[in-house]
Amino acid sequence: MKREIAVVGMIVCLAGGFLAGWFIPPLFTAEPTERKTLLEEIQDQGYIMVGTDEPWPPFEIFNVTADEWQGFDIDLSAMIAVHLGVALIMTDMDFDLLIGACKAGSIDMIAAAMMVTSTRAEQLAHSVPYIRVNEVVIVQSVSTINITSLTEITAYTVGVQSGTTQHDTLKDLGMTEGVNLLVYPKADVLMAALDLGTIDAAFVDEPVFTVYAKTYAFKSIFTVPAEPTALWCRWEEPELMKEINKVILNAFGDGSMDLLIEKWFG
Amino acid sequence: MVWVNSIPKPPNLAEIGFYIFVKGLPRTLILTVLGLLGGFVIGLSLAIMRVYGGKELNWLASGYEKLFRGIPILVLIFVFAIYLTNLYEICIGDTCFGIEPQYRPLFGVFLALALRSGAYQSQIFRGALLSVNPGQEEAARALGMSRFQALRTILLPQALRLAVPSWSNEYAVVIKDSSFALTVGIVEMTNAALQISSNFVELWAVSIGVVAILYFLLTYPITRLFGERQTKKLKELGMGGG
Amino acid sequence: MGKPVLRIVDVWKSYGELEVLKGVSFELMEQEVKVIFGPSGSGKSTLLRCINMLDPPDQGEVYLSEQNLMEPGINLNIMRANIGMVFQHFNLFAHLRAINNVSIGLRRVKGVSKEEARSKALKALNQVKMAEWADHYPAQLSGGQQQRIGIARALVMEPDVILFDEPTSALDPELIGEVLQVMLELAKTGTTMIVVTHEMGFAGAVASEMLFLGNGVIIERGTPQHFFASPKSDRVKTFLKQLDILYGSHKGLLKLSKEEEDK
Amino acid sequence: MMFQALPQEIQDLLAVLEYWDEILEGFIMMIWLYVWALMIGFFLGLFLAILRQYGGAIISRIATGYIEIVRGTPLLAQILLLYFLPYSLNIPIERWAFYTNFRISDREMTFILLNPEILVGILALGLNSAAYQAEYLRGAITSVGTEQLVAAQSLGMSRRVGIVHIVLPQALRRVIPAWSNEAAYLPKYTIVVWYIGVPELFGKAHYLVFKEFIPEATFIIIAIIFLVLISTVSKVLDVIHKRTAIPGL
Repeated sequence: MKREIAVVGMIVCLAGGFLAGWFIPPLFTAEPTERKTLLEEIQDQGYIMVGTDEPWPPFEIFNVTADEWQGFDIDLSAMIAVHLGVALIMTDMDFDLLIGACKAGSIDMIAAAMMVTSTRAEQLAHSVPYIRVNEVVIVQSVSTINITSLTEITAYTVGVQSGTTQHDTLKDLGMTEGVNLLVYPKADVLMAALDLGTIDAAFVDEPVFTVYAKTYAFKSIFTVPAEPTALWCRWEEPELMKEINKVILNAFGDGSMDLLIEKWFG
Repeated sequence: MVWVNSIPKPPNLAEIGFYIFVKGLPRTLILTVLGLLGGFVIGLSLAIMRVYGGKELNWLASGYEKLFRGIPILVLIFVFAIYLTNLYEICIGDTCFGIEPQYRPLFGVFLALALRSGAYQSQIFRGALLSVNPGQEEAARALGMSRFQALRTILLPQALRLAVPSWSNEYAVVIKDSSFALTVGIVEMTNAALQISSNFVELWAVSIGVVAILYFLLTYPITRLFGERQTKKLKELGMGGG
Repeated sequence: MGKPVLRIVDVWKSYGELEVLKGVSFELMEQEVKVIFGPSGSGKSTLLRCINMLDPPDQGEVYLSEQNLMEPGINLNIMRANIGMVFQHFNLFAHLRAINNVSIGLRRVKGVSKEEARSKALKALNQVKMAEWADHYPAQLSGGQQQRIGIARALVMEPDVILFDEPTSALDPELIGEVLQVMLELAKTGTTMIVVTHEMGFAGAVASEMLFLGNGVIIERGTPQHFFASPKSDRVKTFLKQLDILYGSHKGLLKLSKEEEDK
Repeated sequence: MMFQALPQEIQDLLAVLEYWDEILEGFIMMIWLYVWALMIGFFLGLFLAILRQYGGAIISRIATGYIEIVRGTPLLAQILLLYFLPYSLNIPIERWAFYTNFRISDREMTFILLNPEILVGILALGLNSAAYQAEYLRGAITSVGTEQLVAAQSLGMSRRVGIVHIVLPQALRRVIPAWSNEAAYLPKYTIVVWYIGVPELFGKAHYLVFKEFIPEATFIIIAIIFLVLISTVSKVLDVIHKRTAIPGL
């Protein structure tokens, strides 16, 4: 019996230590003297983990018919993976969690049509911007809503995806979540809600609107120029960022970026 | 063919079911089985601590139960799956039980499910241990068995049988909770259904409905078989408190 | 004796394959006490449940004050209020205090006001010598006390007849006396009762007629004296002998209760 | 030197707590959903339990079917299905929202009473909880036993009166321990409504994560809120149970 109590006690101590480790990390944060860079680690393990938020076509979507990831960001990530000589593993999660996950090290890089903003740049390092898209306010085709400035949209009920720059913009305009601003974690729920009519308008990236307009009867009523879009990884890994930038700049140089843009936005 | 330029023909009902099954079932089953087993080990140890341990052990175990029964599974999954690497790098070093980074979210979800299920299973086993007729232990001790021997050879075999009906309910809970793994991008059954609906927006309700039916088919027969039948069998054997 | 309160004509009842009652008939006059006894499984309890239609008979007729209970469309609930029942396992309402256990029937069935129901219930409790326990919950009372409240619960509805379903067989020996005492007094005040019991002393003291039920039919009927002195059927003889071995001589008991009555 | 700056962890926690108005809004929303879901779940569950126990062969089957189907399918699927039901049936939805504004110190807060998403959330949670509560209630009704109903009928009560005045009062007392488990743990499942755009505690947590990028601190705070809430609810229910206890039940 004593031995059993010891075993059980050990389990409890493990669990306790686990929690203690959570709350008192400083005790353990002795700087490792020789640390492998993420780049070396990626090449050691033979794959790169890229975080994204599906669906956000044409940037990223999982095509169930072809059983593969597709989209502009996916192709770009694949180019980087080829350049590094490793496999590409896509990880799908909610958009607003990507930055935290990347900071925590769950993913190596973010490729999720994430625009460059100063608050994000405080957290993570961004690559050379690879595309610049507009943000659009969209409504049902039959809708009579018409606006001449973005502020006027606050008179209606607008849906956005959680954690996007659009979410931030509208919140800054003084809209209230649940009253006239509805926040959805997934883009397809947002689009379905607009079609259903539970929201009057949605505020999204223009290419995304273009894709969904093929299925739904939507129209764009106002266009806002937006920040450029880039790939992101941790500040502590400049080696990896250097390689990422190299790939993007090469793609601009040899025209493959133009081909990509033609393929997905053409 | 590029998806955005030519939207393929929407799949029919059978194809949706097939896709969800082939794509999602393995992950759902792995998570459920591992979560239940992990929870079993934790739950049984906790239950024994609560019933036979001293005051301190009892206090520890019930504290653990309160903690993991009180935190939503979504938050648990989240914390374990996304910040696990961070945590391990801080606490132990650069390795995370030697688990490759690509499997860490899966491992995190497993941990969340097992830790949570452990807290619930502890209650199940504690109830079962307490409902074994107290005369059984007395009789075993009267034969000269030590307390541990009595527990292992007489009480636990009976308690585990008594726990089967509630345990089959716990199976249904874990298999449904495993659907929250979709928030960290693990493609289990619900996520597979969401993938279909993100490809074919008009199939929203259909694919969610199909996945609901699949869950029902996975849970109902088992809870039925182990729940009601087992209860009846136990009654015939005359087990359980009297 | 007055008119028949209860008339049972050729009652048949079966549960699936099992035939429990195979044609039972008898009449119960006003102020009469009938004792039904017999081996277990002979259909005694079923007969009582057939009488108040908790388990309606398959065939036959039950008349309460010349009103046929088997007639379709009759309001059984009102009829049942006129037939009291006392159960083997008391079946007191566990969530109600003794006084409310007694008064709930008045309030919910007869629509009596709260105060009136309370005073009537107190009177009934007095009758069974339980007035001082009125504010206790059933779980706080002994079996004998619970059964006395069960009797008061039936009594307070002022029924035409009270059915007793082995009222003492679930009680410890030392508690039987107090319940039988209450029942004796009820019988003396002229309450119409049908009692299923094996307490032969009680039967001998109060029964106007005893029925021996075996295999779903009335095998023999007669006064207590007839049964104790010279029962005709062999089955009755063996059964009474077995009771003798179990409880001692019923004649002795009979004498005892007679003496008590004389005091 | 050591005390010049607070540790990073504390700073993180404080940075998140700066958004206490958002957290409070989410918390109130959660409680609001919880109370409604629990109430709907209780009354519907009671109804289902009675139908399952006392309904005829067909009605009892229907109630059983509902209970088993709801218990056998994930809550997330139920909520999404319910939200898109009008969409699949081509029923147009009018936009509406009832809300009140109020100020606490310098923060403007909004408490939303009802909008289509909250309505769906309340309905889905209530319908889901009803199936679970029905099972607990049925267990309690079974444990009261048929004899009590027989005794009630022998007094002349109708079946309905017997069920309402004799069986249910006892069953409701017996169900308290099991039911308080369900009641205490229901708040955990309200977070799923975030998927259909209800600004609930979990959604607010996501918002804070993308505002401040401190997921660890944010989720620790959320977890603590849930822990405190759930232990308070179960403690209160425990006290109520002890206070209202009747001997023998």
